[in-house]
Amino acid sequence: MLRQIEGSRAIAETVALCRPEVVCAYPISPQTHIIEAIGAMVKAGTLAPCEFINVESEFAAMSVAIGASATGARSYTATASQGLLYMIEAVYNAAGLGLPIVMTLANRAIGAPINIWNDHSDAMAVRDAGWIQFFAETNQEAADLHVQAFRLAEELSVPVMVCMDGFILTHAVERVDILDQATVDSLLPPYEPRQVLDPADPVSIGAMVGPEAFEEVRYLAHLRQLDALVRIPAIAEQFAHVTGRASGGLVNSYRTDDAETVIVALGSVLGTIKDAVDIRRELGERVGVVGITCFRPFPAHAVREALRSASQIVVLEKAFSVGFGGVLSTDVAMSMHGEQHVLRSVIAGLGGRPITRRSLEALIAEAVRGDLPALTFLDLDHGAVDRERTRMAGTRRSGPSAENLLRDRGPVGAAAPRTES
Amino acid sequence: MFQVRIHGRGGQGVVTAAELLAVAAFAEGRHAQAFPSFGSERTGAPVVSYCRLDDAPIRTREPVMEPDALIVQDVTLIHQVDLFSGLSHHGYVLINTSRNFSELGFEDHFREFSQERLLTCPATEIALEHVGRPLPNAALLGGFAAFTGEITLDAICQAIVDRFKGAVGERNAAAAKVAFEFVTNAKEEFLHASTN
Amino acid sequence: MEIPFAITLDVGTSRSNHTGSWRVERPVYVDRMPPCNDACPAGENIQGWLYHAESGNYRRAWEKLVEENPMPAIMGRICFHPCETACNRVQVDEAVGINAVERFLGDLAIEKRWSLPIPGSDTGKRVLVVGAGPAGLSASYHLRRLGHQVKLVDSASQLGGMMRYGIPAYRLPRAVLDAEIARIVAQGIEVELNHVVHDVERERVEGKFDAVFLAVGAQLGKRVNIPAGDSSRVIDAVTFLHQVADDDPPLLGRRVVVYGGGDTAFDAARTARRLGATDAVIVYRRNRERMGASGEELEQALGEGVTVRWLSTVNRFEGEKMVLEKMALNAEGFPESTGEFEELGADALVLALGQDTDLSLLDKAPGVNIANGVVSVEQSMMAAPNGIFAGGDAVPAERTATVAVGHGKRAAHGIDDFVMGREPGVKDRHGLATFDRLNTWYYADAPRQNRPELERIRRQSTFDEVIGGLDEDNALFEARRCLSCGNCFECDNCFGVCPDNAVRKLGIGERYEFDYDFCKGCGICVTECPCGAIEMVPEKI
Amino acid sequence: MTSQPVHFYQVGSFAVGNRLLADDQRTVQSNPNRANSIDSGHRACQGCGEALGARYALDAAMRSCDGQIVAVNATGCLEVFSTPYPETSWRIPWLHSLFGNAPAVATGVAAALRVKGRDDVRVVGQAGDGGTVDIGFGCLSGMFERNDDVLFICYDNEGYMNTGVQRSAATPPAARTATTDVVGPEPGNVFGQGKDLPRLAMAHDIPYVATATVADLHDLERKVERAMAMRGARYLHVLVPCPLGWGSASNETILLARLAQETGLFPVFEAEDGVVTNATLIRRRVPVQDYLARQRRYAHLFGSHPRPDVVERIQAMADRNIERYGLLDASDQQVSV
Repeated sequence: MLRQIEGSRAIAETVALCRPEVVCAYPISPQTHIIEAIGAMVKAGTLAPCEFINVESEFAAMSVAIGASATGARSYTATASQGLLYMIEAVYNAAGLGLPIVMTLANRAIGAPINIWNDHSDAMAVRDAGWIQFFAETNQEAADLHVQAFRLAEELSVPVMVCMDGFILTHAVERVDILDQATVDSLLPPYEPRQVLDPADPVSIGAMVGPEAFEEVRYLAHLRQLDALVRIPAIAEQFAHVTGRASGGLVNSYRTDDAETVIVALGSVLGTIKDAVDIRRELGERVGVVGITCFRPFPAHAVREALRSASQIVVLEKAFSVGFGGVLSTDVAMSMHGEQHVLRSVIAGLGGRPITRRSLEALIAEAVRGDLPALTFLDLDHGAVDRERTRMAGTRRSGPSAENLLRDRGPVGAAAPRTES
Repeated sequence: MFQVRIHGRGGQGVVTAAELLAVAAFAEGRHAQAFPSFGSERTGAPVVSYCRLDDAPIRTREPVMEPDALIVQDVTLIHQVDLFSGLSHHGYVLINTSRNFSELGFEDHFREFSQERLLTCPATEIALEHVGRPLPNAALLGGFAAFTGEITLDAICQAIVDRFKGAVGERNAAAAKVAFEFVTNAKEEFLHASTN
Repeated sequence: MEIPFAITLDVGTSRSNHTGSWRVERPVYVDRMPPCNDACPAGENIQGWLYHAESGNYRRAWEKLVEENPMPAIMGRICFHPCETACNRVQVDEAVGINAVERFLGDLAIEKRWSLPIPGSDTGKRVLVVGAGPAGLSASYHLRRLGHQVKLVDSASQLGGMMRYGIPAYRLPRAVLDAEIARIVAQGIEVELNHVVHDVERERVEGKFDAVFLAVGAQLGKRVNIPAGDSSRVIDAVTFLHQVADDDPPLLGRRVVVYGGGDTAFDAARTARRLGATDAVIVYRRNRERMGASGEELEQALGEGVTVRWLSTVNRFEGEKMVLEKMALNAEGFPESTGEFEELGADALVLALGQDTDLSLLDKAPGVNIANGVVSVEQSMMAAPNGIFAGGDAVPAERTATVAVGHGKRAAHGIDDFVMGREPGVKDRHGLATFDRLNTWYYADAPRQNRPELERIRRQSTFDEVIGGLDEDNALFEARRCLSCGNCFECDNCFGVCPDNAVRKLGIGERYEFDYDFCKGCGICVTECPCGAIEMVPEKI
Repeated sequence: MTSQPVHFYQVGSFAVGNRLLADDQRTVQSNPNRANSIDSGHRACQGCGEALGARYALDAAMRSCDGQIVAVNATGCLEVFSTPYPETSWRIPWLHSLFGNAPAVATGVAAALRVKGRDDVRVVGQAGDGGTVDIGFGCLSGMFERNDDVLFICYDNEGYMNTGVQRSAATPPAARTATTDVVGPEPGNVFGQGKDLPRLAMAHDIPYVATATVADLHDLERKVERAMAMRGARYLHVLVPCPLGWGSASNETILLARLAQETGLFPVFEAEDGVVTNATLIRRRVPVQDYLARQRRYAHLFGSHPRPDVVERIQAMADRNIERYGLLDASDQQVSV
């Protein structure tokens, strides 16, 4: 049913349609609205049977999900940012144990400095954990991906993380078609675990595996992820067939057919980029966009195919590896190995910095001109940086940079966004 | 696309206002996108919310940089926040106050603007009278409907009563209607004054 | 289920990992000699019969008991129970009341008319047993069990020897004595009473006996030269008690002095009290600590009004006046004269200074060696190579009924070997189960249950039995106080405490075995075995 | 002495088995068909108290719920020595996730069972003292606070033995560990630190908290049974001596556990709904030095430079426990049997 609905609410209702049996919740912005809504549904009895467990930390949340999943229950949780890092040991563990947990990640920056706003640092911090990671462009896609995530996770015994931009999507009220129960049931059969804790058929799960088999275990996990590269498009296709809506898949291309410059990105920023691309197209610039929906496993082949015709690839990402550069860029570069492309990394939107259409247009123009350096930080306030560096050079006890920058800038709040001149 | 930016403080229903507007627009068959920009989620802290209205799907996720309309729920924010940033000279400005622009000292700033798109509305007073609490958001939405014509009063009222069940919804809808009347009258007065 | 590779494992697969290879020492089950058994002169398997009594299987317990000793009701009264002195439980609280449980079983057997085991199949061998005291009766019984024919002769008119003629009825009721003797005789023993053997060799040859067991006892009361007036009544204790037993007590008067410090002296004094003596005074030349009789007996005698003059000797006895000399112990603990005298009014003097054996019947027996008034014997109790064996008070040993019973048994086995033409077997004796090998924490605190005593007033005038028996509850409780020193009693501790599940339980009575595939040799089972029945031995590496 | 009812048998109530008791009154461990939840072939050290404690506790739990059990295990010795690929010693459904999350994983298992209507299957979480009092405490406290239907068992060997004997918050004062060396004016672990987890557990007002040792199997099994008869969060803290970490002889594992109790250093008690309901009285009180002197981790208190002052402080701790829990029966030194 088509509704004007908050993203978090859409996720909560869709997850409920997936009939989760155990949901663990620890509040962290901007994930709270999702678990609040599920909690209310469980308490009201509209989502049943389901155990909703208020845990004492994200570490416990993932741990409860591990226990529940290993006991054969469809398990779900949601988190963000620091919460993901706090549970990271369990995140790895869930993947290592091959437990098909589904988790929503309301993407948010990681402190310090503490920051509640959106970027992708959290998702990137666990990209090697062995989870499948989807990035949603819209709330519609985020909702749809959850159905596909459960299906995929349980088919392959791999946990799946659905990443959606914190606040930008989670708190956005927009049009979402919420599926009906019958449709979801047809897409998602009951959970049949590959292994389960059962007194009637006891096994020991979580053995200590030494050098003699550890690499094989990891390689098998890798093969399962490669299987996912086949299953993800198939499931998306089935989803489209049943719902009449294209959602998910590996990558999505926009106006790339004749594009010389292609921008690659993850998540909700793709919408703004598409607007910018449309405008630049009107100016005759041959630009296109490739959105990567499935970040892990990384669809190297699909990315290569999508970018083959481009001469310049601009990877715009909301996270970066300090001391080096783009994270996604590295993966794209690996995928394009052997091809002759100019590859540019643009770091943007860290800690909730708005990525504006205007800035993107300027970026595209610069790229088309061939003036874009290998690594760019979009809308970086170089003046502030220079002032701080001067301060640091001048006095040993220069104090904390974050606070210095804020003081420089004067009072801010959730004020009107600054228009970059 | 019609873009609205709403300023206020935590607890004043700023985010809800944008959501109600989006829901109302959706009900009228339009595409809409409402989202907030939070500071820390505390009562009294400055809060901004946005709402885009369009006949086509909305893709952009950037904050509303250049609003077509500005709703200011708390004019005291003028001292903290660049309230009018990005506003074009043809933009709508609806301010919750019982004073007028010149009494607020805004005359100079808006000298170049379309004067018929600058309005104040005593939404808090209306809310206190009809809702019983100083929550100006519903009244301002009623005023916004009358002011811009981007949405109907009926859609606003329906969104309000859908969101707030029972008497609370009814009272807020009543406040919206009163503000709608107030703004309608103010517009007429302005026309009357300018034609004279 | 198809389990994931490596991370998930099928249960119990670790059994393929034989951790026994880590071991440098291995535990082994052992049996050790419990101190009670070790101390029992009759060679009873005390722990063995207590084991059955613990579970209330008194019949089985009694049967186990009479495998070694056919007179538990008697022993349960007159044995001075060295087993209890040796009992390890002394170091926890008090000794297990073995003697009381033995009596309980013996009395129960009499009451229930339980039979002794059926004699062994006839070997055709004949054995003459001379003397029907504890040694002779014991030997006869065991010889019958071994299938030999037995002729038991005694000079007295009734069977029992010193048990009848030396031990007063208040300690050993005659009904009990008669019942246990009758049960032995019923095993098919030919008895001839009032038969004095003058020449044992002649009787052996004429009777065509394959062997002879001499158990003639020590029937002659020792006498010392005490100046005494003609009118003074002096009698030896053996004679005195014998006459009482024959229901023909001598008249001793009101004031009776008993000279001596052994059990017999006390028996005589206590008997005299019962016969009407107002004063029964024991005169003993040493002090209380050096007295031969048991403390128990002393306490009972004192309780009955017997008095004791310590460190005194009878110097002379003239008419109704007895002169005593005070003694002092020298540095070696021997009494020495002090030259100090005192007088004591007395009507009679009973001498309880020990007994001698009349061995004149051996005068013509070849190969018998007599030294210090007793017959020398080998380990098998053989006294002469032609088949003469001897035991009881007639051989060098402590003169107690229990020792005599033990001699009887040992002689029976010696005779068996002899008549069957076997070399005497050498029995391996297990090492002693000492207290330090026990882990007493596992034993519940359980105070000893004591037997009731007869009221004092009745003890001064009648020959009613002084010490009562335990009731069943108490006997059971007492039996269960046994620590089973040195021998597994299947408490499951080893089975339970092994961190490696390396002990197999084999079922009731079958004990346990170690699974050396998995035993890492930690030794917890040894430390936690309550009774010390496991020990570690080095692995051969 | 009046005769008392005969309800003790030969070795009384303290040995593992008793041929004179009816089957249903015997310990689980005496049963040849016991579950052996953790089976032979595990790689625990010789004389491992934890291997023993785990079998005691789990076998008892198995009996009390007819074998319908799922166990969750924290990282630690017990986990490492029981499940090195390709062998596992467990005969029950068993899950190991991480060091610090066993209580939460157990919560998840319990939630899954509840949602599936499998009330018959019970959940036991287990960890060493590190996984319980230190890294796992947050999750444990959360599990307690929610009163999840989990019996959590801490096998306390008073240190991080798996990693080479480092100090934990359960390491007693003066004990030598690799991180509390015997140097300085206060050799070994310092006084005045550490966590008393049973009391912390009681502060959550959960239905059941108990302590036990591997030295008193009857007591341990009774407590497991009591715990298994209840629902909600239950906590059992079992002292399991570690020959490696304590520097004790491998055969003295149970002996040391017994001495820990009989000195008063390790109070054995149980509590329901936050209130102590029962304390196991000391049968044969011993001074702490009898306990300490058997362990190399306390060797620095004796030897050529003895520290009677430190021993005295430890004795004072024991005395304090004795007073706090009333571990001595003032009227009668005899313990009822």
